[in-house]
Amino acid sequence: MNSAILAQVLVNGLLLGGLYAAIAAGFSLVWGVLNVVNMLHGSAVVLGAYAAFFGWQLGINPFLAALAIGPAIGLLGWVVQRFIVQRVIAAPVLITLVLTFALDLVLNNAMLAAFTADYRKMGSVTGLPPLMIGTVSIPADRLIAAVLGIVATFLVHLYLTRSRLGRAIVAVRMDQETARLMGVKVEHIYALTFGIGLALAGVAGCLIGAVFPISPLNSGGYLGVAFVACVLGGLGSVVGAIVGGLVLGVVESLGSMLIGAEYGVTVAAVLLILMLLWRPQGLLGRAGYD
Amino acid sequence: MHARLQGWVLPVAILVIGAIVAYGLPIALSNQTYLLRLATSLALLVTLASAWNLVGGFTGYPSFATAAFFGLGAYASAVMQQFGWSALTGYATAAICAALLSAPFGFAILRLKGHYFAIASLMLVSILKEVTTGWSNVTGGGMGINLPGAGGDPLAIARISLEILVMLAAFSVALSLVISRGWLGFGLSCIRMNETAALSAGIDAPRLKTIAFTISSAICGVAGAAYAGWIGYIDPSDVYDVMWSVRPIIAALIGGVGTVFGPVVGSLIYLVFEELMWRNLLTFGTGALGVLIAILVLVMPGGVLPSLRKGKVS
Amino acid sequence: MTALLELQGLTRRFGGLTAVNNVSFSLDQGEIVGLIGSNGAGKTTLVNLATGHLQPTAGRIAFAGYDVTGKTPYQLARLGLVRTFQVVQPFMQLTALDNVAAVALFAGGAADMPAARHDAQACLERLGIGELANRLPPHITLAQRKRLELAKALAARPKLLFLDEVNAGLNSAEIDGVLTMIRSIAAEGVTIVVIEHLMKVVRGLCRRLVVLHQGALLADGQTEDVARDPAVIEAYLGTRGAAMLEVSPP
Amino acid sequence: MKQLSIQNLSAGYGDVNVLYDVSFNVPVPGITAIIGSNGAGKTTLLRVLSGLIRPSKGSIQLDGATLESLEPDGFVAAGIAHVPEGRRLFAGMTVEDNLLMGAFSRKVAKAEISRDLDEVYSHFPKLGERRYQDAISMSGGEQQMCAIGRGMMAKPRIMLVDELSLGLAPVMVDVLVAALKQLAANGLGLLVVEQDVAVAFDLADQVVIVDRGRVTKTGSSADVAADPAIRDAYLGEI
Repeated sequence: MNSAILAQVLVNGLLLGGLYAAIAAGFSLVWGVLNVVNMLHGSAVVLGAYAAFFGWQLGINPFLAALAIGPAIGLLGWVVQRFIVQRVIAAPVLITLVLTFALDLVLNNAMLAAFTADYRKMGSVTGLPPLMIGTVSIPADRLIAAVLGIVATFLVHLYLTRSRLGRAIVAVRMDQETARLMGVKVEHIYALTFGIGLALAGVAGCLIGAVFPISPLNSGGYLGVAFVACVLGGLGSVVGAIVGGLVLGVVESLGSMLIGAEYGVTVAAVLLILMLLWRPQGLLGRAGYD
Repeated sequence: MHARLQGWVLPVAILVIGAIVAYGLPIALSNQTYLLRLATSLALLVTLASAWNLVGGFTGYPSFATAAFFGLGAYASAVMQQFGWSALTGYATAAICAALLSAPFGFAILRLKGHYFAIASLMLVSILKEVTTGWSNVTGGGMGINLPGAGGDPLAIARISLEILVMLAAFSVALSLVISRGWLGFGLSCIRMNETAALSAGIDAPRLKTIAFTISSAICGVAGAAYAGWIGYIDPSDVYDVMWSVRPIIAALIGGVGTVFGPVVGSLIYLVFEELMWRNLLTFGTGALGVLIAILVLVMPGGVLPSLRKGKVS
Repeated sequence: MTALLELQGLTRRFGGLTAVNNVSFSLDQGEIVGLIGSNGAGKTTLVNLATGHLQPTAGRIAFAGYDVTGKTPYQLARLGLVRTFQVVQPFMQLTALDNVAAVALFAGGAADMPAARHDAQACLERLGIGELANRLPPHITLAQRKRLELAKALAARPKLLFLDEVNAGLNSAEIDGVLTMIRSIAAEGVTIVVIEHLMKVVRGLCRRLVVLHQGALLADGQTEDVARDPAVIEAYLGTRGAAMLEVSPP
Repeated sequence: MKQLSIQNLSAGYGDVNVLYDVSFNVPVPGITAIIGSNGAGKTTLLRVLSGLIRPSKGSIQLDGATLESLEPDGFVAAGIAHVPEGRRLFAGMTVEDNLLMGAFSRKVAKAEISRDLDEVYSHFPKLGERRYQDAISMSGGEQQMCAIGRGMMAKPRIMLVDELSLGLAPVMVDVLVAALKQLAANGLGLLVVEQDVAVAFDLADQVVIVDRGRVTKTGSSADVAADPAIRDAYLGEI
């Protein structure tokens, strides 16, 4: 296995990792702050991808469309949390998992009914030739998508650490009752966080739609990615999601080359379980952080 | 002596009633295929829900691994029968395979808590599904397996399957009652309430949790084998469907997680809802199921029977 | 006579933070030792290491002559190395009797559940809360829950008992009650380590003090000497604390 | 005379009642200490006075505004800050971020907020030195300073402090007592739950004794200390 192929596989992995970061960041934020594992997350990514696809058919560039699609799906997230998830917010793990699983059944099957299961693909978005570095070729669309994925994630990180509401989100994550004592309305923060989480999923959907074929059947795969990258990076850590996404991207593309693409999920799943046993707080996370 | 004797009466009674129903019901329903199907589905759900309850209810660990061992059992039995072994050997292999995988895997992931454990257990389902699909020369991969016995008289198969699954359900409930009354159940409930304090009280939590997980998985494996015999054809996307993990949880939630008879009552109520829903919303089937589950979870997280064990273990 | 418990170079790090830093001391049968130090000095971490709840980064633990480093809490509990918790941790849905019976069954060597309940009732009566047998923990007072915690520790037939701030939150009268209980347990030959902030309790019980400061051993000696040690006064006791300790225990 | 007036307050958790008909006033400025054994209801009282628990009966008034039916953010807006038991600083955030969270409910210009920060740093110089350090990596005493500073950032009229000295080295408690006296001198009203009776009498000018959910005695610290019945029940240690 000479170095040229290895270099290409690593680059492909990193490009994939940029998208995975965007998928995982929103999921990790919701899990960290609301202690809710949002099984709906995969379908939200698919929804974003279809919205971008239909926009593309109307001639709108998916990367630009993400600026509108993200907030729109974020609003949907805000509504779902405020009127449904909030009712079981203090329930045990089992209840919130099964509830969001049921909501995913509804959203996914609605999309299957509306869009059918067959795959759709956008043509080249920017039309630029691939970037060549030595023997490694980097398709323009995939590079832009990966970079935008990481940028979107980092913007959320800045929001969390620099802004008043962002700081309140972290405060609610760390000690909800004491955040209340500071005058924070925790229910509003939950809805806002869930909205940001799904907005990021929507943006990730647009980026993926620009590069890969899409179908409602992918939602399980995206959810798996969110699980693994989020745990790799450290629960609740948005920056950790970037690291987790990149590591997963590289491991997956190496794995599919060495073992075969059909065992992709197994490679990722085994990596997740080993991570959970060895460092549940993630590569970056500090012990006892979550 | 009195308590010890009294302790065994109820579990034995359950097994006897189970045997009577297992023998009588197939004859009573003899050719009504719809009722036979409904009764067999109920027996299957009671088995899975009661087995899940050992881990999710008694021990308080939210497991989503039921579908993994259910599918593993179905394939273990189907593969054995494909190579000419009897159905009975198939069931034994299913139980052994499920136990051999669940013991080490359980011991590892039972060190995790809450969401982490739930996700790790859910991941096992996708791992086994992918490995089974990939190992096509043995499992037939995506094409699935037709069980040798499938060609026989469908009514006879339906009746035998009902008999087997009713016996399995009775065994599952009786065993869960015995466990709940013994030292194992007492230790598991201490672990559920406060694992740190349980460790300090001298409870070997890792061992107890693994025992519960292994018993539960073995029962699910045999249930998978029985399901394969009943349906006659299996493929990975059917037997490893996550719904096999979710339905038993919903049933236990409705009936009362952590109680012995909650899963039984919950299974009946859930199946009534599912049949009604399925009857008239065919096109949007799974979506409607999602709405149903969401409503059930939002309305009765506490469960019909007292959800958590109140007071001391009798 | 070998020491009952021997800690050698015990260290535990959490990432960059060294919570317990190379601590060594030993305890002999029948001693009542005070383990003091300000919040964050590493007292509870040390107890967690000694009782198996945490694995040490470095160092060795010997109990009754055997190396028990790395053993689990339940193995140590069965050997008689028992602890109470700083924040009381009862089994909320079990009655007081069954809380103690659990320990009697799994650590105290009771043959079966009826035997465990029998031993448990004896332990409750020993702590003066026999009449609370069928009450659930949420429905008894904090002082009674502290005695329940002591009863659970007794049910494990302890040789060494770590009492982690068992008096926190009690008023003077309640504290006196608990002190008499501790003395009667010690009188039966159980070695006791008292982790405490209340100087009144430390003075009343302990002839020997081990002082931790920022994870390291600051002092280990007779209570009167430690009370006059300038390093201890400056780091922990302050003038008021030292005065409290001056009066030597009865 | 400005004060927080508490009239016939009863409260509890579900059906378990903890506070029975509690009435007393907290003068502003000034320091009032609450003593009594745990389980007597001290912490529950503070949680009612910060809006975390809704009282079943009775009223809470500050400058004519009635507060008992408000959510915690209403209490903060009315000028009541709460320094919780165990300090409970926000992990994963720096000292400064924790202090800024104290000012969350104040919708004022950034300049004013940074002026308030400087005031806290002048009051607690050690916090200034460690402003960009993780708040929970500091020692117990420094964390208590930060928690008090966080309360100051809300510019309250009344500050509730739950268990000032619990778990702290006596030498640090002396520093914190001096700091609170300084705040009272600057016009703040303080209600401090204190388990160490000696510290309570040294700190407060008014003392309220709570026993099994009832106020058994209120008065100036001198009068209460002189009362023989109180002396042996609580003052055994001095």
